[in-house]
Amino acid sequence: MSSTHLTISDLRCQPGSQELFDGLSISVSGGETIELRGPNGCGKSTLLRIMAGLQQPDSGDVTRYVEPLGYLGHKFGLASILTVQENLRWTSTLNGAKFDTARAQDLLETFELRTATNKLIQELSTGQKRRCSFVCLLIGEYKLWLMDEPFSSLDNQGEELVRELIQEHCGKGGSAVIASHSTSPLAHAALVELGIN
Amino acid sequence: MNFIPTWLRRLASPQHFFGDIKLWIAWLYVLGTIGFLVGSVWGLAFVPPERYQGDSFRILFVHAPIAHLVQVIYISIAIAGVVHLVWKLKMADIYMSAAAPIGCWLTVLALVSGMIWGAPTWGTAWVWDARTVSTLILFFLFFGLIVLRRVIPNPTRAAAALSILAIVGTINIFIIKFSVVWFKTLHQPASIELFGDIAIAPVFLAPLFINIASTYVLAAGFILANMRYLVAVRNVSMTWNQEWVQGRKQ
Amino acid sequence: MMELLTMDGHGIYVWSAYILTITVLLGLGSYPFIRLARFKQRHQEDNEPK
Amino acid sequence: MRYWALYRRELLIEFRSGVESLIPIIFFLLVVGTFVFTLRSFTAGDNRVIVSVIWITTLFTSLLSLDKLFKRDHADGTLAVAVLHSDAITATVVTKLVAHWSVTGIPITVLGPAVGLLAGMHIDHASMLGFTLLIGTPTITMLGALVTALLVGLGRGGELLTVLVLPLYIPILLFGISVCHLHIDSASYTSELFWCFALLTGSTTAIPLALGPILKLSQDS
Repeated sequence: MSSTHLTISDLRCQPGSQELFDGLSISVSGGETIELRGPNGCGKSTLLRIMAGLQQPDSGDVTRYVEPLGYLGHKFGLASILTVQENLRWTSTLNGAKFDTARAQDLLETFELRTATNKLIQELSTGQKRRCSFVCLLIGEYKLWLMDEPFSSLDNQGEELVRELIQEHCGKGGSAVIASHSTSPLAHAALVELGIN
Repeated sequence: MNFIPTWLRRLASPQHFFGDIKLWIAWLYVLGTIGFLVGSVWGLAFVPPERYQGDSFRILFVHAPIAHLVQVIYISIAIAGVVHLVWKLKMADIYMSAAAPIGCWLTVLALVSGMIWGAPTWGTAWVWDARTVSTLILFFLFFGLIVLRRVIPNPTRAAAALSILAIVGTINIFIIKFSVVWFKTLHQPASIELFGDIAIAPVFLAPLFINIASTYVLAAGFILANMRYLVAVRNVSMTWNQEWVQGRKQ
Repeated sequence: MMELLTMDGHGIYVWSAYILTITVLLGLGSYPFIRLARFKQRHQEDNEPK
Repeated sequence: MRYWALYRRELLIEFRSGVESLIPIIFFLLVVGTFVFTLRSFTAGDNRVIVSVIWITTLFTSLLSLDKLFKRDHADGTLAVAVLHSDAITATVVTKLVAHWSVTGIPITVLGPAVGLLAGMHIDHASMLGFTLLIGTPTITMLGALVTALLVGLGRGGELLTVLVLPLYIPILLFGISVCHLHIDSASYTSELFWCFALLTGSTTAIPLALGPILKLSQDS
């Protein structure tokens, strides 16, 4: 159950003249939720990108035991001139899985996107796009979720839904690393404070 | 990697490189300058005029070594690129950045001195043949490397991009060189071929080889001096660098 | 001596090529040192007020 | 299956963008047309000029279309998602390139000789031109994609791409044109054709494999 999903050891990152972190070590195991906290510019997004492998640290090792990773960044990762359904289909294609229409419909129902199934992404509101990117994350069956400000542009109901989903995901042996400004931390989340130095 | 001698391994660290390389640069500059002066004076004054080209062939003593050198510099950048991609060696990245502008200027020099030679010899300053074309392309490739270095803010990414462009560019240059066979041209066939017949009268060889050797030495000195500058710039925050800036250390 | 300068009418080409080569080599050789000296000076100025 | 699905996605995006994806082809026709019209006293008796014009315009057209090859995907974040699926990245890249070639390379391969015929080329010469374009356009797409990938996310436009890519296009341009010219002169063109094929196989095998890591690195900015 508590298999290791990702470890980083002795990470140093210094983009430009300002040092973000030095000697940072974190290990993420199945069932764990880690919340990164700290002021703006302390390197939360950078750390998530380094974990995902989208950015290279100056030194230190990142080992990923589960791949692919589910990454939710500031951009939604949805092709704007494709429909919701086509984007979901693309995600499952990348994972080499067969597209499960029934499950997709269920998830869209949960996120109140049922009516938007055949709408183009560019026709959706920002909140709806955010919801859609969560559906992609779920369709992708990723073990480890890396989420950068997942609650931004969501309404209270949506935020509640996402909190529940993260809890459920980690309850089933998945793990999540979340960067967030939210005043109320996630239940059961281990907090990592950044930006002390 | 025990087969690498200690002095060479020391050079991989920026601090030691910055200190150690100074003496090397001095020697390379001195040797190169002496060699180049000897070769040039010899070529100018102590060699009889060539049968067909008269006195203008004396330009070849400065043109041919440079034209040869720039190709070697480009290939060396590609080799540094491979080294950088495989071993992530920071010095390989610095080498690429240091050598590209020098290669670029020398390519311009090779093109212009070639034109000065061509004007009296061919009766035209420019001929579209494979060797002039490949040198011209080489200039664009060098220019591309410099531009690429400048536009990519992230140093890791810039180094990787530079490596890839240098490697692809080298393949490109080789293909263009091979295509010489299919271009009927005015250019004399390559005069000195490695392990082949030497088509130049022996009397001209001495100054030519002296100049080839000394331009190699000079270019090595230039590149190392440029590397030293880049090493200083990229390690601004290091203690040793600060000490050097404050004048506490030579 | 004149012969060396004019070289049968080719002198202008030969000498311009040599002068050009030497100029470029001098420039390339000195530029790294000029840049390094400028860099050092700039950082000395940066550090002085402290 | 995966390749087919990914390829369909790329084509779908091309078709959805509508008229916009036709711009390169229109550009091609416009430039070739202008050249043939202004040079008609030269092209009238000489097919070689038309061949050169069409080949060079092909290069410029590719520059125009390559600029947006990864731009859209980078802007909406789908490129990051694709890069994270490292076992599928080669499939993604290959389908993207094939799709790009389908909407620019194939039309040019067809339209090039057609325009040549209209400009007065002999049918034999025009078909040889079509054949060299068929070999040449994939090579052009590959080389262009390589450099485009190096520039992803820099927010720099075409002028940079032009300076970096055009020197790399020179070999395929020279050999492609040589084959056509030798064919027009009724001379032997086998060795040039061999080089065209060598460039085709070399670029289509090596570059798709290199693009994955390059695109991954391009996320780092």
